[in-house]
Amino acid sequence: MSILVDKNTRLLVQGITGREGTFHTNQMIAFGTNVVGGVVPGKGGQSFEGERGKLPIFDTVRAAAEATGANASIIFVPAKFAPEAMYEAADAGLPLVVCLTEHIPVLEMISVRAYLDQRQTRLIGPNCPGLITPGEAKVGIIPSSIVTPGTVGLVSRSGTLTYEVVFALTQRGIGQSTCVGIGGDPIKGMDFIDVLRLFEADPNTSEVIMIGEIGGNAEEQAARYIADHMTKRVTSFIAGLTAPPGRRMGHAGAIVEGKSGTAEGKIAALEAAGVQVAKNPDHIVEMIA
Amino acid sequence: MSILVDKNTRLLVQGITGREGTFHTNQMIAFGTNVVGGVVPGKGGQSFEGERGKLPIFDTVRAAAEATGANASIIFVPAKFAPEAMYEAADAGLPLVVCLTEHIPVLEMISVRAYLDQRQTRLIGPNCPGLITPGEAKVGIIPSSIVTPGTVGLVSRSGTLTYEVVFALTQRGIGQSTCVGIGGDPIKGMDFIDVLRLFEADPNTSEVIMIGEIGGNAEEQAARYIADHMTKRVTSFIAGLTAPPGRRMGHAGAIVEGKSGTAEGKIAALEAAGVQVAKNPDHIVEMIA
Amino acid sequence: MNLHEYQAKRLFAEHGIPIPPGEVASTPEEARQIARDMGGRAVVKAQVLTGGRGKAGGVKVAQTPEEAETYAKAILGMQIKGLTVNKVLVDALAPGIRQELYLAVLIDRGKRLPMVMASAAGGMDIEEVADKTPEKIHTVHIDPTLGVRSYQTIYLAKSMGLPRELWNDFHEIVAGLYACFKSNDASLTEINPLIITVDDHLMALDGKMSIDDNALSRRPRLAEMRDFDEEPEAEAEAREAGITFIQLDGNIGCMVNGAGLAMATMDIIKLYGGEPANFLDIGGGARADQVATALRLILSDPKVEAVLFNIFGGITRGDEVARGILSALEQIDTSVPMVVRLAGTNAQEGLALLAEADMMTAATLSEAAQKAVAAAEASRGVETAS
Amino acid sequence: MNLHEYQAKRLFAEHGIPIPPGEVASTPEEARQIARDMGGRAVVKAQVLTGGRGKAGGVKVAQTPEEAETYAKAILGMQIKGLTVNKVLVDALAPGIRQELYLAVLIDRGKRLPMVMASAAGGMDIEEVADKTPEKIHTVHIDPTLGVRSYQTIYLAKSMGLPRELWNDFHEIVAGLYACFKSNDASLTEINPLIITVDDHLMALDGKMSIDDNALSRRPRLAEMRDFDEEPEAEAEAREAGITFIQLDGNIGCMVNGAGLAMATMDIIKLYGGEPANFLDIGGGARADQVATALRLILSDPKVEAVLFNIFGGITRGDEVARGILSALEQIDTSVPMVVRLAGTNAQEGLALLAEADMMTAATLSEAAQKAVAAAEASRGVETAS
Repeated sequence: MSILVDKNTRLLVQGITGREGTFHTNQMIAFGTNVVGGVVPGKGGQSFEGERGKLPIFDTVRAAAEATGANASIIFVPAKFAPEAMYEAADAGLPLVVCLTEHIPVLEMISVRAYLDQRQTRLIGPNCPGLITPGEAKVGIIPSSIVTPGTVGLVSRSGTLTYEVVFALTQRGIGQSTCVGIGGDPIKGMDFIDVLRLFEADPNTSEVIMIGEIGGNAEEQAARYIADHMTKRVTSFIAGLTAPPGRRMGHAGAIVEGKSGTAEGKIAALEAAGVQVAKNPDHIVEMIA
Repeated sequence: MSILVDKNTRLLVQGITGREGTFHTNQMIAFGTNVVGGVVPGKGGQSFEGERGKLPIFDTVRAAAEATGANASIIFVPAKFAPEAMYEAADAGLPLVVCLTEHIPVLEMISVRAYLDQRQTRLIGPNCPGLITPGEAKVGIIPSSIVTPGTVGLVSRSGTLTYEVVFALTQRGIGQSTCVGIGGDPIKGMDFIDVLRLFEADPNTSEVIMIGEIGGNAEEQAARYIADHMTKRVTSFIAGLTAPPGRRMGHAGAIVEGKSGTAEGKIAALEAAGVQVAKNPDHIVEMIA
Repeated sequence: MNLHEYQAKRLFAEHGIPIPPGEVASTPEEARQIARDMGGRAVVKAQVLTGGRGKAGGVKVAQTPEEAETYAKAILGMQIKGLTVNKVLVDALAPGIRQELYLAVLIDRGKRLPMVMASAAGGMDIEEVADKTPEKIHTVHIDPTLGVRSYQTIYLAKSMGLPRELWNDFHEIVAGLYACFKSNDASLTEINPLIITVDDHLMALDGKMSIDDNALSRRPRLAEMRDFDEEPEAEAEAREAGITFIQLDGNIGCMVNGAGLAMATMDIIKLYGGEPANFLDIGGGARADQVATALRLILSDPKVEAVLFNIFGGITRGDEVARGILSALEQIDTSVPMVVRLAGTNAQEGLALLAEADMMTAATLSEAAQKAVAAAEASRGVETAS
Repeated sequence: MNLHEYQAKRLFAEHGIPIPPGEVASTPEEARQIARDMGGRAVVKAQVLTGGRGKAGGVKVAQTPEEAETYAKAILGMQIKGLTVNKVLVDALAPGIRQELYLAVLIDRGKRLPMVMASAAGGMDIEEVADKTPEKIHTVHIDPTLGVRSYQTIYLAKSMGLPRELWNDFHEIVAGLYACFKSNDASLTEINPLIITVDDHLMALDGKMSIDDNALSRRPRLAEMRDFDEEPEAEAEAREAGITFIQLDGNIGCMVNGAGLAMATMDIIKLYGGEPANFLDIGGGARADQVATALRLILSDPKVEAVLFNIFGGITRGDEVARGILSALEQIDTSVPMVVRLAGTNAQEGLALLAEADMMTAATLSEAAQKAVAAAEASRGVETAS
């Protein structure tokens, strides 16, 4: 048990022949993910020569899904083509799409998200490290070596900060059910609430760690959701207490605008919802151990 | 009890100063409908001089809803402006919009419907007579004199054919919970299934009459829905057994294309779902009496 | 509203779809001239708003301008499924055909989206293909906010087995056909066959296009394309009077308010042994002049042996309709028996007026239909006897 | 990326929004000439990418061309919030102002839609208006597939109390501002104030526009508008090296891979008594040359008393990063103490390499931060002592 990805995940890789696509496809397969094929327009019929064997390449996601029974895809294509790849995956009816691509314009993502909202497709990302269910499947680039199976669910807007926390858990022998990196863009697919809902319903998740950062109000909304709907313990860390207002801190979504999106506001909202918020990510492990 | 409209309906009339708008607003008020105001861009601040008193006119649906607490609107504007009126009503967050306007192009309705699907607004129509809950509220143009309160729910793609059946019920003393005319256009708001679902859930509806016609496959889908989900008895009549293929029988949606959309196919599907289908609308009353 | 092949193809060409050079001729001489201007060899095609032109001899390949003239002479004036051919399209003969494909854009009501339908089995009746070999038909749905995406045309091209070199051209044709569909408020744009020529190009050999009648008011250019010669005169007259009228083959004429009720009335006529002679929806107002026009149209059909009026008064008042019928009858001299059924608002008053005028009345639709069928039989008996 | 007022207003004008006639000057003489060409009276406005120009004396009304020259002389070269004024906009003086309004288009993240924000309380800080009198701010959301609808602008106009005669012009301005927003991939287009002149026209007196950095690659024209003079040199250099660098005021420099981890590192430095001197995300690759550039940028700030490296090896391997740091240090001569914390893939190998080179290392982020703060204090002690 876990959320979103597991042994039953049948994964397509959109952009499998690119440098990143090739490297991480091999990594995902090595982790045990059931990668069933790749999609590269114009290269249908060719094969992906993986480290552990060949995979079929298709021209379109739909043809790939029809041939392989795929139920998820991961997108490794440049920003210019990533929206098209997301439309295609959603149009093919895949229930889960993970987009790692960064630098997609916000107005593009507004259109993509509106398109997805009319369909049954869940999107993780863009500009995210993907997700991983230790012992079952990895769809993304979270380092395989830092995870271990267990019952702590983790959801985060950040990449390496997530790794930091996950690795600390693993070092202390605290395993994870699923770790989900939702990405740092302002308009994205699944947000904290969507993932929290799944963790709450997942019998194998005993408690949740939520890692937020400045910008937007997803953490405040999550706080309300936690107060109203979560029975499982949530522990949190919010990055950016020292970030100056008006400056984008790397992520397109990480910016304090006026009085909104501050770390202080987010921490206060979470604490009011009964969430323990660590001042230091190193302390999270102790707080839940 | 009833569906969609009742004593709690607070109705706005979009296009209240037009000929149709004025006439039917007076009719609806006379029936007992709580009409709370009208909307005519540029005429905000003026009054509608109704037969039973004045009503405020607003420039926009949103301003009207904010001022009156309206929870429904009915649209009496020409086809050229009707899509805009539907967008406006949905954008203002009204939970129910009834559009009587006919001759709206199909491609326009595809856009309107897609817009509505992303929101919480239910649309009845376009090109429909609206709906009526006897003794409570009428939102549309179904003649007030032909209905009487009771427990039979009625849903129909047609106008006068509906009146025919409702009137026969009333003459035999069989009252109606709500009568809903969903309209004869190929792309519309609520379809049979949506209304059947509400009737199934409505404690005051004991059984349902469904009146269909040739064209499309809404009746076939309804048949599947009835078989799978309806516990209440459904009785039906399908118009168009004698309609020749390839000719549009008045309604934009009433056309047999190739082998699809025939009355025979619809009747067979409904009968297979356990629905009694009358050969003659006059017989429906006897079938349910 | 349906367009002629030549009209559809011109609109296709405006959206970048390759079509053979061609011109329309109304006389055999014109046809010869066009064929000559195009180098001699040509296809002469009847322009008529129905299918089955080929089987009816309405499509001929001419090897010389003189042959084109001869064929045009034979085709012009020809009757195909009751419609007269007034124009022929003279198209340059396409280069050799390697393969015939099918391509169309239409509305999928269920998904509420435009849909592209493509098949490698072109050149034949697509309904038959859909029926017998549904696996040969490939579809994609178009989101109007996104338009045709290349992954969709790649999917279709691959499914149809199109060679890779034609994918780009195929994409342009699909995108063009959809743009043509959208910008003209079509309910159908169809190319059958879309051919692959021996020199590996795609070309639309035939074209079909239906326009959403509700959109004609905002597409004046298309409204002007309506071929009035191709529309039965009675239907055109009805349309202008705001009445929906469709001529059928039966013996009982009917006049009803509302499309659904009109269909139901036809069905009940049949149920009681008659055959409906028409579909006629008089609309919501049912003014006296409309009633008169409608009645005249019904009676202009010599097969009509009885007329059934079925009016459900809602907004429409029964007494007003009765007066309309009476005033119409003053203008029209007829011995065809009529049965009037009025219900709803002021039905009693209306029925009283009509009874005074010695017309047959009925309380229910069933009764009205039975009376009309009986009256038709009686009038037939009279005619046979006389 | 932010645009200058003059750039924003030119783009607005391209979308039909009325702006006062005006030109940009880089010298006082140019300013005089522009003012003279416009009839003498003019507003001279500092073009600098920050707010509060007025309070800083960067906006002056000149009654004569000579006065315009004098003001331009005073303003050009002025420092406003640390930025040097290199250009002034010389605008014709607007006709008398009847009322100042506020109008902007921005993204509402929560609703995931562009939003139009309007207020009759223009000419002041809109955040203050929003804070103190939120009822004076009116908003509508724009569905990108529909664009700005007239019912939306009527709602705004009515809510702001705009006279009926201005509704049409207001609609055109809102629609233009949204079109400008959309076609330039803006994250903000703002007019403050939008004035009603004494002769009852609407005009954009000031303009502000931010562009989505992620869209610059598809908007080359906007990318060219970037004012490199206005960007701190270090940040521009970082951007070109693919590093995200933001200069801050603290004493501990830091170099981190990943934006979230970089922020967390800054927070922890503060938690243990230091102040972060910068935000620096070295990105995913962390190549040796990038590490070197990043280190040089950090050390170019004289306030930096210690540097903290925090690298979480995932795809990035710790030993590679360590080699990058070592090779960077070969190129840079510095006595600033450095603490390196490596975790994840090949962290042990990396730490071993660094320990050999006699660098301070740490196992956890907390430990690294504490060591860096202590080292900074020690180095300050050394400096004070020396």
